Amino acid sequence: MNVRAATRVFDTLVIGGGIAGLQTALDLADLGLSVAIVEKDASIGGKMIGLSKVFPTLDCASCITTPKMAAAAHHENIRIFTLAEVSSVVRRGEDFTARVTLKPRFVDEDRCIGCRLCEYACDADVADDFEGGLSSHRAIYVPFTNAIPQIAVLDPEECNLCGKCVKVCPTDAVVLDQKPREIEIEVRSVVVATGFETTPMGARSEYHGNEIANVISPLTMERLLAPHGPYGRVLRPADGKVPDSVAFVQCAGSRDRSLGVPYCSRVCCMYAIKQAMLLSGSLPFADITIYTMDIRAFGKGYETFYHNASAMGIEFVKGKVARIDEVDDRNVEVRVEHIDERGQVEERRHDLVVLSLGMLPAADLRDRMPIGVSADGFVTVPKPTIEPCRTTEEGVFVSGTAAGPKDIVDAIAEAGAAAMAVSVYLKKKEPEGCAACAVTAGSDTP
Amino acid sequence: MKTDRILILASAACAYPGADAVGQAHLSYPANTFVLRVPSPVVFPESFYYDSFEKGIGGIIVMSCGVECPYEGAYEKLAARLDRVALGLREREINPRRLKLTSICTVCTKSFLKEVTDMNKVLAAEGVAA
Amino acid sequence: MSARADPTLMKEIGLFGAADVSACFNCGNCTAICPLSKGDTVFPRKVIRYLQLGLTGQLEESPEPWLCYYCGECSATCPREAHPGEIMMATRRWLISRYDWTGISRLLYTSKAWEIGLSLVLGLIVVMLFALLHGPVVTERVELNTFAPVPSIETADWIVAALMTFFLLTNAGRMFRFTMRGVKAGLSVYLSEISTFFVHMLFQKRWRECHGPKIHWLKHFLLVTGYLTMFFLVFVFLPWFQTDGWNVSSLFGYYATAVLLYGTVDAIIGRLRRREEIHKHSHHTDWMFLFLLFSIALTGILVHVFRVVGLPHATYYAYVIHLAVDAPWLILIVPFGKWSHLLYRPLGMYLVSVRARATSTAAAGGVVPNPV
Amino acid sequence: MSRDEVKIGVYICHCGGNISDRVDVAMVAEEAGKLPDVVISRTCMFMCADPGQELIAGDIERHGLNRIVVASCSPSLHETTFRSAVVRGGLNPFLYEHVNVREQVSWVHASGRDATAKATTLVRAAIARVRHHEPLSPIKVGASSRALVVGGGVAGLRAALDLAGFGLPVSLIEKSPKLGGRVEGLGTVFPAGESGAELIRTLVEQVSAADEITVLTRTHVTGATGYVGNFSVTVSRDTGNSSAIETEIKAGAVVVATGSTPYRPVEGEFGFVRFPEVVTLPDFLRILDQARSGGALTVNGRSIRRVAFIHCVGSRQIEGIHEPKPDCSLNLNCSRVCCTATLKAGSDLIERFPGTYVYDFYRDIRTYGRGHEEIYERASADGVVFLRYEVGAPPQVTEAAPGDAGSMLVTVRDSLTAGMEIEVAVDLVVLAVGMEPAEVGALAQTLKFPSGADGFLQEVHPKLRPVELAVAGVVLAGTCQSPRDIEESCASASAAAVKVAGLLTRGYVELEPFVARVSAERCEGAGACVSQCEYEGALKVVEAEVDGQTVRKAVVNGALCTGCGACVAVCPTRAIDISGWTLDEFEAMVDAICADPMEVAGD
Repeated sequence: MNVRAATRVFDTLVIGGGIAGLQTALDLADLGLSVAIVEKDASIGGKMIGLSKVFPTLDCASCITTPKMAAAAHHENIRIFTLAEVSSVVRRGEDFTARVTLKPRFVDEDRCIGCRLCEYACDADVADDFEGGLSSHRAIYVPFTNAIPQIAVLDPEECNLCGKCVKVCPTDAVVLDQKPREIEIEVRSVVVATGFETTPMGARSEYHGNEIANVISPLTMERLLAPHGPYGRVLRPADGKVPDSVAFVQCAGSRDRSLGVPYCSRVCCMYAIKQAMLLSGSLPFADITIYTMDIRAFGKGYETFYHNASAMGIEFVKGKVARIDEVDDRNVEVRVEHIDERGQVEERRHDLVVLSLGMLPAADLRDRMPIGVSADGFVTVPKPTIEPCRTTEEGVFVSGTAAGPKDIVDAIAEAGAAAMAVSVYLKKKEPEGCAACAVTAGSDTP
Repeated sequence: MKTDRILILASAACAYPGADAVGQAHLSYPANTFVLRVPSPVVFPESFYYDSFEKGIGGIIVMSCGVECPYEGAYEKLAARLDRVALGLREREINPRRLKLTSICTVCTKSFLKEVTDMNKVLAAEGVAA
Repeated sequence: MSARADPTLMKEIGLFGAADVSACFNCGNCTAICPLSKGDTVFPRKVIRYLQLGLTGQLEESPEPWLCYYCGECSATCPREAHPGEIMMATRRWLISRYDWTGISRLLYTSKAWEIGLSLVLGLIVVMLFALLHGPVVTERVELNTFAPVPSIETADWIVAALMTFFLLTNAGRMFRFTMRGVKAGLSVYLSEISTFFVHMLFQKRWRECHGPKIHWLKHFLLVTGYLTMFFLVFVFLPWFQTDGWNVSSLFGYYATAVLLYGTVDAIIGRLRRREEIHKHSHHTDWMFLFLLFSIALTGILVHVFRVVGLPHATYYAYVIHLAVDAPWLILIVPFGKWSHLLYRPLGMYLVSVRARATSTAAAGGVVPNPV
Repeated sequence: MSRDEVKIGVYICHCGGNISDRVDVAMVAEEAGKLPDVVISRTCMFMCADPGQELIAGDIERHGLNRIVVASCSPSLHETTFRSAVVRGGLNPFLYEHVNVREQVSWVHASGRDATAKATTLVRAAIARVRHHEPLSPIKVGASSRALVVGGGVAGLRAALDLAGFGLPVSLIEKSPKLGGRVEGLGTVFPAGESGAELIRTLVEQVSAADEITVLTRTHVTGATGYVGNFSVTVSRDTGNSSAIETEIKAGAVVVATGSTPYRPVEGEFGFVRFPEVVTLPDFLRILDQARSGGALTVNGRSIRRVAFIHCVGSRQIEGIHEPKPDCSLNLNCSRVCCTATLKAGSDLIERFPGTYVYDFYRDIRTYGRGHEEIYERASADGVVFLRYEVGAPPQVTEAAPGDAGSMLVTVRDSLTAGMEIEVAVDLVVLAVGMEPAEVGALAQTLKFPSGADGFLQEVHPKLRPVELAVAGVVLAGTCQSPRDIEESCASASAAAVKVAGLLTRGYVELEPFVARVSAERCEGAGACVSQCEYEGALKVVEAEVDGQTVRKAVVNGALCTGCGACVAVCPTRAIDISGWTLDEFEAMVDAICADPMEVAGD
């Protein structure tokens, strides 16, 4: 891929290469429109590629995500910029100019063949964020098995400049003095698909999420459950013990005004139930408890999924966990009012506790582009009912969780809707043309 | 020659997704079952069934879409053919219960399991271990 | 027989200072965060629930509001910002008004005008009584005991004390009846648990189980010691205490006024700043309580200072004002107002332990089948 | 193709453990590798990921493979994925065979040994079959650029507008006399409190202004034929004077937006029908919408001061607890919108008629969407009192004694109050009824639409192809697929529209090449096949000159043949077959299945 040319022209800029951004881009590209995907990480795939399996079908997440990633990567109308961040989007007449910062990868994208020889040669170990910090990778590494592009990236913070990678690279692709570069992308429309981050583990001090090793985030649990994850099986982080008792604490980062997150994050009930089901598959004798205020299994087939989980013996306790403490043997104690016919306060011990964190917007674009953002931090959608993907700015659309928490099914549906809205908008701007005539592939396409 | 192997001829529109649904629900059934995906089981001539038993297949379950069949008249033709095959099996001294025609929809997981269980019972009665 | 929901109680409790009862969505966080909430006495949610449903009877029977010391942790962590701590506070006010058969409590709590008006009337009565009945005014030197002879004051003291005790005891009797509805306990059980009452009254032992700094407990404990000291000085040792000279009882007087002043000033500043949960919400009765207590301490000091310095008029005026603020305090706030928690709280604790003992005895004796 | 030319590549997917947890994939690959003509036999963590796909493409180039077998998940998920990888390697996509070792092996067999043995056998069968595969080309047929949208509710309107906005001609049919569907009767709608009627008016105005859209109201489908790109749908238009006009609409694709209907409680369910004070939520919304604010709400002349709302009526049902419908079905699922709609109705009621008391009987409050939790908070702030019931102990609705505070009593074991039995007196009981799919009718019957256990139309896959029906060229919009709110209905409608736009802009569609073909050598022109064929014009016997003699041969029209295979079974000379699904292939697979895998292992 050639990323040296200064200016590029596309029909649409999609900010974010997660599942929503990819789906929007694919739908647009299938209509013959040219699309630039700008992804801040080293690989596209977003949060979904890090998940183990997905509800309610229990398909592996990779099996859904990777084909879409591959399809985008191979699509003739799509250009992907990774390690790239949009620093500003400015309206110029009918069009937009986006300034994009290409962060240094320290590896020449055109030359790297993804052979990983550099990775094998590197001595510096770095905690692997993709694996929830439970395992490590080298300072120069291919982000993960299914990453696209399959190109190495070097972490300058952790590199000890030994130069081994430079020596072993068969294609001389390692460039230790790479600098950040700015490029401009000219587009006729923009889709914000910047996605979400989870509520911080330490958001609620009574949960001691950052202090107790056996209190983990749901994304870490996803990695523990993924068969190709850090341990290849479910062990608790503090001491590698196989947990006999696992608890999920719902609404640990949502529906809580004391955290400043009053809204429901929409996915936590279902991912907790899913993780509980997967756990009971891999640890058949473990006791699994889900502490919850309301179970929100609202989607197609979700209630049956929830019902099956109950039938499998997963215990649902109604009550918001108030306090989590570490007790003997690195076990974890939760205190909760069990709201049932007995109505008692219970202190229950578990080997491992998962905080079902909520969703916060991943990017605040207010200062970078002309776009309204609501009090909850998500992109404002002025008419959500009948125009769910339109933003306050004409020509700028939103896709997926950038417009509020959503599960994968809903995010993908909305991504398609965003693509439709974009194409109708572009059509209106060009009354004489047809979609096929409007194709203006990246100007630097060889 | 008689084995416990069950051949399942599953219509691509209904029964095959139905068999997938059994998997998606993580239900369980014996592994002596071999599902062949076919556009419609109407494609098989009578000889296909006789030959299959000859080759050593223990039982055949034809899982069609039934009246929901996306192809005009295919189910009726299939049903008529299998009636004839049943007679032919009797002539050949093969227990006609080793051949079963059934309709399986895309979510008929319970019926799928029942058919497999029933056929295994037939085979067990025939003296073939399931 | 099912309990009938009554939608009006939520509005009623609002008059006592709980604004957010309906905001609660029954997650149970408040109950589980509270270290005092355990076993059979779980709160605040249970109390909030009775309020939401308007279960007046159940609420009257609940000793739980008296078991809460309002550390505010429940309010700080409430996901709905329903202020459960303040709801408990308001429920205590409501309960005081329910225990009170005269209806005065209700007037004080639900009407600022009545509270201020009644206080002023009582103060004026004191002033008028002095204007009409005071003893000779010695102007050469301070002779307080001549101006206000101890026997008269003591008589008045005892009248007030008798009234106060009568109302307090009859109200406590009602609390007892409400709380012990349907509970059968023998006299021996009552006697065996009696120490609970005094331990909690004197030391607020349970408060120390609350999370967070123990300073709130300490401050309150000092305030109670100061208050009780003053109480005994005035009601039991008045002839020694109210002298024109200095004696050893003055030492106790110094201690009592010092902690009362410190305690009230500290609370007033806290309530003005509204930083800590316990100080975020102030009902008009809270202000009246602090104002009167602070005034009592301040005027008491003034009387003493003027007397020691030798300013007869100032001493006599200060003394009249001192008693004018004492009157509403003793006649309104003690039996009908916030002060009464000094009695109800340990009584509640006592009754809970009696109830628990009675239930377990009954269970052990096979009278009531063991639920486990 | 002669045998020595065949070079087979076999790939076994771990599926990240989904398969490899049960199946010894290395052993399967090893066994496959021992078979003749298998040049490459590998395993891979994720075959469908880019590295897996590139592996296939690369191996084809490196090793000259000309047959590919992948054993992974169900072909419904990734058969096309691997076909495109095969194409990238420079091979015809139909020289590929897919083996399902996940849904039909690793997920259904508990024993790893059995699963491995079966997977090995299935891979052997696939290898036996793939030898017979021949290069095929899709059948390209011209497509109508018109889209037919069935249903004029909010989803249908949205889809029609999107397609028209993209420049495609649209026929929008609606069975009732006017466009708008159910949204019109909802009063104000969440999350923002806009008027439903106003929203519909906006959309209908745009639809009327769009030249591309032809609207037919009072019109329903009576039948449909054809296939993607060339559907022919007959519709009947009720003219109002007992005669109906039948028309035929030719369309390249169909958007199904037939919507849903509210569940109608059976008589006696929470006192429904038995007491006039018991109404459904849609009825109540209509009453509320038409009432004038202030004072007390009046229903049938009675003034309403206290109202009970009961959630989950006809939703989240459980076998053994709920009474099934006459057709033995239960609605197991959540109807998704009723919680927020109910809470909003409660708030609206109190705010518009101050002094009204509202009780809300629920199982779980599911205000999941953006702005929905705020509606729950608003209901709380307005003083709605919530009571929670367990599924086995629903609230009881009975008549109150004369002179009570209300005419009805609702009694419940309230799990929020430690199971205490609580009773409330009310003037009106509102049942938050669930959603049921509306009757799709002749369209679904003639085009064979699949539906799920819940009766709603079933998409191919909720994430991979969420708006597409298994019938190619038919997409789903709105609540015909599952319960959803207006926002979600519009999102799915636009997502459906974008698929149709992608399909119809090219002017042609590619059909699968799996149609009948005749071997000229073997065909003797007996015509048995023709008598079996149900598709007019798909198969006929023609006379041809061969070596100076007039012979009769069967001929297939690929665009009309559906590939059902009815002709194949009856040919006395085995001259006719379905491309890609030949009898030889099936027989080869049966042979492979019958061969004892243990014997093979000992080879």
